[in-house]
Amino acid sequence: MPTIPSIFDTSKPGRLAGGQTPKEGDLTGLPDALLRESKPVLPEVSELQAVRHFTKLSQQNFSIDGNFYPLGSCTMKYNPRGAHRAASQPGFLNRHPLTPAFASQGLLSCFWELQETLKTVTGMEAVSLVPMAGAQGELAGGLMIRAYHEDCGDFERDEILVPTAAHGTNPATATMCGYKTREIGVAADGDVDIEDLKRVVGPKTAGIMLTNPSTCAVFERRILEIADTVHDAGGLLYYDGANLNAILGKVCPGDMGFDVLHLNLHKTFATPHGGGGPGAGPVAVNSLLQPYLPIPMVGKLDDEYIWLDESYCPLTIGKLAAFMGNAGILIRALAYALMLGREGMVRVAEYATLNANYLAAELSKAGFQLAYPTRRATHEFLITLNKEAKDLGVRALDFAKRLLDFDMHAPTTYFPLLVPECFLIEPTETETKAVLDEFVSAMCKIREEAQENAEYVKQAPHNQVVRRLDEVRAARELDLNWSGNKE
Amino acid sequence: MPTIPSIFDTSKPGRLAGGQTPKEGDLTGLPDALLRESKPVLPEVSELQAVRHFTKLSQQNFSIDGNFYPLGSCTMKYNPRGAHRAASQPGFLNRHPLTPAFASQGLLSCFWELQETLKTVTGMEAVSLVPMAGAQGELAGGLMIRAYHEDCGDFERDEILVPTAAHGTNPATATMCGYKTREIGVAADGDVDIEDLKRVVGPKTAGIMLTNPSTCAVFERRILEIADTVHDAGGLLYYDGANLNAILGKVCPGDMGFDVLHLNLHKTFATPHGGGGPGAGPVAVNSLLQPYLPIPMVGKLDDEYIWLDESYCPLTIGKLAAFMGNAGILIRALAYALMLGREGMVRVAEYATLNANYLAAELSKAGFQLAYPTRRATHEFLITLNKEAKDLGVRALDFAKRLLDFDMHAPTTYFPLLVPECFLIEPTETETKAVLDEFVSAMCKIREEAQENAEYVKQAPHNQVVRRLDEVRAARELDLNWSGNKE
Amino acid sequence: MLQSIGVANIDELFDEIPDSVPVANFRAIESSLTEMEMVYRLAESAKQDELGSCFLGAGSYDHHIPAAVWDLATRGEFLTAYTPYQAEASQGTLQLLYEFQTMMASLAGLDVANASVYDGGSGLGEAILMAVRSNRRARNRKIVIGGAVNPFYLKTANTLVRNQGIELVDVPHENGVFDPKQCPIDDPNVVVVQQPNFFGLLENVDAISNWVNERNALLIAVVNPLTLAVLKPPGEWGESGADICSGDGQPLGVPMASGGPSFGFLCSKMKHVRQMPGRIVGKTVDANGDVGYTLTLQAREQHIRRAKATSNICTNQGLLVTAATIYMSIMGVSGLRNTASRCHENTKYLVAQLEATGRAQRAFHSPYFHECVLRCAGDVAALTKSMITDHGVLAGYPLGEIDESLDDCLLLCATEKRTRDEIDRFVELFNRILNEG
Amino acid sequence: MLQSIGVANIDELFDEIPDSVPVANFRAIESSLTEMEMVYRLAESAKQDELGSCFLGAGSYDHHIPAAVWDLATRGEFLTAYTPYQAEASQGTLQLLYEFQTMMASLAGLDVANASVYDGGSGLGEAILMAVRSNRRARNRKIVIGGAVNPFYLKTANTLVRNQGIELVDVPHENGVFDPKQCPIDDPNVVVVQQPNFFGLLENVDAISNWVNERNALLIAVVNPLTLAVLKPPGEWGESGADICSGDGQPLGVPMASGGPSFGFLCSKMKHVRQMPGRIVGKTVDANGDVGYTLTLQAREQHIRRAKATSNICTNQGLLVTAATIYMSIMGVSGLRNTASRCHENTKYLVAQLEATGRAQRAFHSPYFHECVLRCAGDVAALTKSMITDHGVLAGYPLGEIDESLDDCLLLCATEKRTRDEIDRFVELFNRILNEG
Ligand SMILES: Cc1ncc(COP(=O)(O)O)c(C=O)c1O
Ligand SMILES: Cc1ncc(COP(=O)(O)O)c(C=O)c1O
Repeated sequence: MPTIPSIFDTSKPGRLAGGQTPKEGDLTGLPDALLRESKPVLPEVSELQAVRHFTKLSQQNFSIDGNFYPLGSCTMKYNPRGAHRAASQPGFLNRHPLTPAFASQGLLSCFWELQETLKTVTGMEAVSLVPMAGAQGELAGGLMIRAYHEDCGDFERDEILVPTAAHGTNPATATMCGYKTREIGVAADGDVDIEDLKRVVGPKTAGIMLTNPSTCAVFERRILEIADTVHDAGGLLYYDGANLNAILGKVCPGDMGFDVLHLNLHKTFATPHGGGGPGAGPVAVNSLLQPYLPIPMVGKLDDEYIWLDESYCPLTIGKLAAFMGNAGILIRALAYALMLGREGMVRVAEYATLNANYLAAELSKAGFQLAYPTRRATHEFLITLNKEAKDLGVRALDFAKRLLDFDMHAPTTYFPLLVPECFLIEPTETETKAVLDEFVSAMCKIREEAQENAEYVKQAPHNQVVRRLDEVRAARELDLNWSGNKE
Repeated sequence: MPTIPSIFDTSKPGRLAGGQTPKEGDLTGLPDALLRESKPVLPEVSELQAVRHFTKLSQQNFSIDGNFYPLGSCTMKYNPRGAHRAASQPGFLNRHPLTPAFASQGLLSCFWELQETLKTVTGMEAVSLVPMAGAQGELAGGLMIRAYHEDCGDFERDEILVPTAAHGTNPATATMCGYKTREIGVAADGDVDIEDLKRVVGPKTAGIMLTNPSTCAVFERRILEIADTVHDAGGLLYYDGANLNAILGKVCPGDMGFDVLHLNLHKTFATPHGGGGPGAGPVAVNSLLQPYLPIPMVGKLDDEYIWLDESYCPLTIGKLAAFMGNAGILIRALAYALMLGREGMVRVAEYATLNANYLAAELSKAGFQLAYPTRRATHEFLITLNKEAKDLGVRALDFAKRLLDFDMHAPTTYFPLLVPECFLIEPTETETKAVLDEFVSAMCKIREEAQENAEYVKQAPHNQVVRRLDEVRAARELDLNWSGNKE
Repeated sequence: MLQSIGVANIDELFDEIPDSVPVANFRAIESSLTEMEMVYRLAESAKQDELGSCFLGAGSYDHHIPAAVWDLATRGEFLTAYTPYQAEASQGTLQLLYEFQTMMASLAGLDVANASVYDGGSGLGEAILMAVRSNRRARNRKIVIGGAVNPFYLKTANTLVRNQGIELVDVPHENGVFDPKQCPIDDPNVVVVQQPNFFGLLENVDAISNWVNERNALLIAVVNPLTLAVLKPPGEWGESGADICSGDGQPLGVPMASGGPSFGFLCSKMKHVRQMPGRIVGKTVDANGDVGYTLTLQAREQHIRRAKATSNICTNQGLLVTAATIYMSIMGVSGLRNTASRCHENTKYLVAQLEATGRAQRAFHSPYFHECVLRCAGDVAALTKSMITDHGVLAGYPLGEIDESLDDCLLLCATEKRTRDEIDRFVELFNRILNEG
Repeated sequence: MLQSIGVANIDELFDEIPDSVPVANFRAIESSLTEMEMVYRLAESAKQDELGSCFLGAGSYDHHIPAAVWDLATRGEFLTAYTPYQAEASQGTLQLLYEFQTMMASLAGLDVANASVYDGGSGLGEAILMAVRSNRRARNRKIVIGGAVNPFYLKTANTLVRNQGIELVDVPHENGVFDPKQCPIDDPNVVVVQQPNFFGLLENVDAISNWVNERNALLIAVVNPLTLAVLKPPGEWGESGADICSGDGQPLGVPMASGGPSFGFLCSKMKHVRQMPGRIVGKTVDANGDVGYTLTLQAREQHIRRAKATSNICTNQGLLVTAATIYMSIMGVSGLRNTASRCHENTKYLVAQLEATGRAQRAFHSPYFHECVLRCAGDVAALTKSMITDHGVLAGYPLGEIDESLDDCLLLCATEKRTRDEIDRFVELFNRILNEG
């Protein structure tokens, strides 16, 4: 596959897609000084040229629809086309966001139903669908924790605790909430180091942010003790729902002592990741935090659905989006939930866990080192390629790049930071055993290659559209947009 | 890109796409002897497996959306996505074919409009939209010619004349109409050999089938003389509309003496070819043949659109399709016609002709041999690689296969049969000059390669998913469906 | 570009067109619309015709189609490719067709399938031509049409075959089904029978097949491919099975779309394969010995054999075959089977409810599958009209349109898409309208 | 598989979950639906809300989207990829983002663009945080909101920034526009101004920009990106241009879809790039020296910099950016320009016709573009309600909802999609309803 010239390179001044160009409108009367003089750098191509360009570009992507994509923590499972279809109906797509509620009962009934479903799924009291991704859910959660403490007259709490293994969005969120981050250690078995927690928790603790299963890919066994410890110190517990897939229908975060959480609908509820987004990160809370939920939510007044705004929620942390968030993603998630049903939800957790444990077992038998060999895998697991790095000089990065040549996306690499040379591997419930077996073979094959010719693996990938890219140069010699003259 | 195992190889008994499997229905009461016992060979895969399989398969195709595709006579131009969208509206897609006309006024008005448009485009009296491809249009035409002669009490005419360069569907159609085919020669300048025509035309001549521009890719200059000759002998003229793209808005077949014709809407009106079909081959006739048109057509009674069936058209040759033909293709063609408008139609012919003449000129300058160097190219043109075959031992087939490695589809090869080692090249109006220039470069490059290493070109393609395929073996050791045991 | 060609303007490129041919006059054609304007215009037409529940079958069925089917089939690489002449650049389409052939042949219980003809109607015509060519022992060109074969298919087939001296002989049904013993012709060249037949009734296909076989005639089975997930496949009818199986692929993932595009399919025993019309894909190997696919047996086709070809077909219905292949892959064995059996159960329920109103009863008493004829106590034409006009419901096919003796009969089906509520509402409307009418 | 793991059943795999945590109770959740049933159910909801012509803008606009845009954007390879962490296997998305950055930066007349934030509202919040981080010379954390900036954006931004001690100071508009001379704060850290502003009015951006610049403050321009095809780009405002430009990409090929998903964009001068939140793609070379693309400047981001990151954003709105990039490519210079100017002409026509009824007149007299405020002689709430309920028409945004002094005002626009007929019908309805009301 050849590399593809930029669309600007195929542009020709004056060329246009005639069928898409409306008749010019009259601009007389507008002040000259406010009008554009320079011609923007936009493609000037025919519709066919554009179609061909983006068709070709798309073919240079790995994706769920084309590849095994065991990217840990990201839950790259099948995104049902039916959910996409359901959300793409004209009644949804053409709805203006400011259409009054009385003329939006269909849509609002969907949001209501999703709110109710997510309450059950999480075991919490109330849900707001607004946050547009996990990280925004975290922000909402942090702001609610803050609002709660302030309402309690407690202004001293300015620390959020996170395990060292936490996802980067957790500490970054704490900062955006005006908090300081304090890290707590992780024990050798992957669980939070409770002694460390007890050392740092105290009157300055606003709350703790945890995933469970954790980002070490194990179930945090002493979760109830952690909850008691933090609660006893006056802090609140935030559940980062990125890993909910593993326990869907098994246990609820609400029963593990959490006060507030977000769900990543684009993970657990399988909405497509779109090469970076969009997602949706609804937040769920217990009754303590209910007054602070971000607006708008959907309420029910007699038989009518209404928007709950400031007037109904005077203590809300406020708006997080110009309108109501990523409505279309919420519809997709509802569609997925309806198709799963209660039986299907449990199956998600079971098969995701089965696949991960099987893959872990097979890799381990094949001689790869599990990061937590005494532990069950959850929906994902960690291996460390530290030995391979030391013995063969071939790092996790090299394995990752070489996997691409086997037509498989690499697992998440170097996360969490505390495990050296690690792969966080999440096969998901929608892959077959045959695919998992192929992955094991590929890993073994790469190790063999490394034994014979480490350089070959270190130069991988070999069969992609490009060879290994120079990221250092990208950051040092910034080239962030096309300009004809540069080349 | 690796070859892809058959979907049956990834099947596993009992696996299914749960979201697509309705609850089983009750079959009690049906006679056992009439029920199926054997399990059909159908895939048993998850929805993801199916999606991934067909996504991968699709990536192994050349297409207009991905490639320059200068397949002569096939008019592989851009298929506007808007036309596809317009035809995919629920009101069209969900319409049952037996819905009465009074409840189908929207659809019928579209067909009426298309009939009217095609009358203007062809310069004929009346149109039937029914035929589902060019070849079926030819059949309808042949049957109308036959019906006409029989109605005139003229039962002796049992021959259809076609030029030796004619498309295979022409003689094959003649046979299906119960006619014998007589070939007439083509002169050295590409025009029909009129002397030969005069020799064979006579009282046995039912008609002649011609394209213009012809399959030799030149405009049949003495068309009016041909028409007079055939008409004088009592025969009728059939126009094979496959090449109408070249003269759209310039001249009409109806003005060139033709009595009946088909249009290939999937060519001239840019409906997608779908890897083999569907198409639509409406027929248009002058008043002589109007009574015989295939049914149903759309008529207008006062302000209401109605279906014209046997009761309105007692002399019709009858039905050609269970319902009304390829309705969805007709809508796409109408959408395309509306977007082109009268200005756009002329532009089609002009740019198609400009592109072909430019490409012919450039190839000729680069030393390739035009089949008819004294003639204008039409929307397409013929080159012969006879010299290359003789001097370098590299045939048209080898050039064709090697072109694939340059990410371009090959032109039509070895058609028409009378020009040795030929390429029939049709760039179409939707390609840019840059693409045409690339084609010339690729051709020159391949010739260079052939000069240096003929074997390399003869072994092409080199960069496709498969190397050159053994067609002889495919026909000799027939393997027409998968059976697990075979492998 | 003009300079390279050596002309002064584009007009010169057309200078070989004789002046005596008048310049085209396109004034009657409107000026160009943008896509936005075009879609707006056609949307008005499309919306005008939207209707609600469909209880009409008669050869075209309102089935659920998984969203993935057309999302995949309309990928540019499938949608905008031509016939796979350059096999090496068309492995996607070719492998898909090979998989399609496998599925269709297996559903039919026969050896081979082609890669489509236009539709069920023209498909029957091609099947008859194929059978006649293949049956060299035959002493006449008489084709027996056994009972209730789809009348639209028959008309179409007749247009296609009659100019080759082939005669279709309709043998009327006996109480809805074909009884070979009543057949006036004892030495047919070919016999055509449909299962379930046009009335939804199940023919006694084993007996028919044996009868045909004893006469050295060929048997063509016309089928709804979806029903083959449940019904005995034609290749297993009687002692030796049907020779050829044809039908329309619409039930396999193709929208009704006013009847087209859909696709016709043909399956047959291996011994007839050289008489098969249309494209056929074969598996082969490449220069490295790796598996690949290519069009094969092209010597049957018009582009090689010309006047002696097995058919004039060139462009077929490839995209619909693509959709059907994806549909069958997603649905699989259980999906297809359950869909067929659920259609049957829904129709049974519909029939029972309608009979319970006392205003309708089954017209024929043989077992039916998936579709059924009901004799109604009232004006069927008025009923169907009112159903559409007042309620947006398609109430079945009024059989009076093809047979006067059935002018109080409706051919009805309720596919898997019809909910209980829709059926109940239909029954209530049915009762109410006939009551008032 | 269980055997390989060494467990007897799946339940064992969950044995690390302490028994003290109760088993989830999902009884309240319905049993599973098939795709067919699910689509049926959601179709009922979707149909219930369908409306006709839309004259409502206020941050979300009903534009034509070429069919090709979403046909391409929803190709599985774009739709179901993750963030392009493995650059070599994600060149499609990465090159597209690089092209997007080029187009956006150029539209804004600035040096760099990121690859999206969530929406226009949160985008403004991020822009403010970014500006405050970048403006190290500032002596306070006061952000001047100059006049009629989108109130939904402001509320959102406020939620995002107030916990970092940042204060948004609303400076009321004068006759609809921002007059810096009336600004009570003379040493703002950052100034935010919207062009065209929320009322559709054109701000005197050159003067504003110079005023801000003289005070060593940073200027954030909030814009509708479509209008930049016609209006002076923020980078060219005044002597030195705006520093940061933010807005919502919805007008660029994204359906209104109830407000989301859409995408927010951020562009800035190069000197602020290290404070930019979100993904940024850079061009680089591979081991062979060939061109390739990769995420870059990742040291700004949460996964590297954690608590010190420029934002917590991780998942963004990539798919919408994909659609917008394809939209801008198909529309090109002329398409975008003509769309913007046609919207303006349609709105001008609408305004003129409404004024001609004598029942409406412009509320403000500065020049407007694309959208306009009309003061109506009658009950605006009743009007908009009747328009929806009786005619399925969205009649604009009743400004009383955000400002009581404007409770007889409607904010209206007529995009390029509105035909003359639709506008005329609207004007007639407007006249009739106010007449009756
Ligand atoms: C553990 C964890 N927490 C939080 C997030 C942030 O979620 P999002 O990307 O939706 O903002 C992610 C996802 O990347 C994650 O894996
Ligand atoms: C010259 C010519 N005639 C007839 C046909 C037959 O048309 P169709 O393929 O639509 O049956 C073709 C197309 O292949 C053609 O090129």
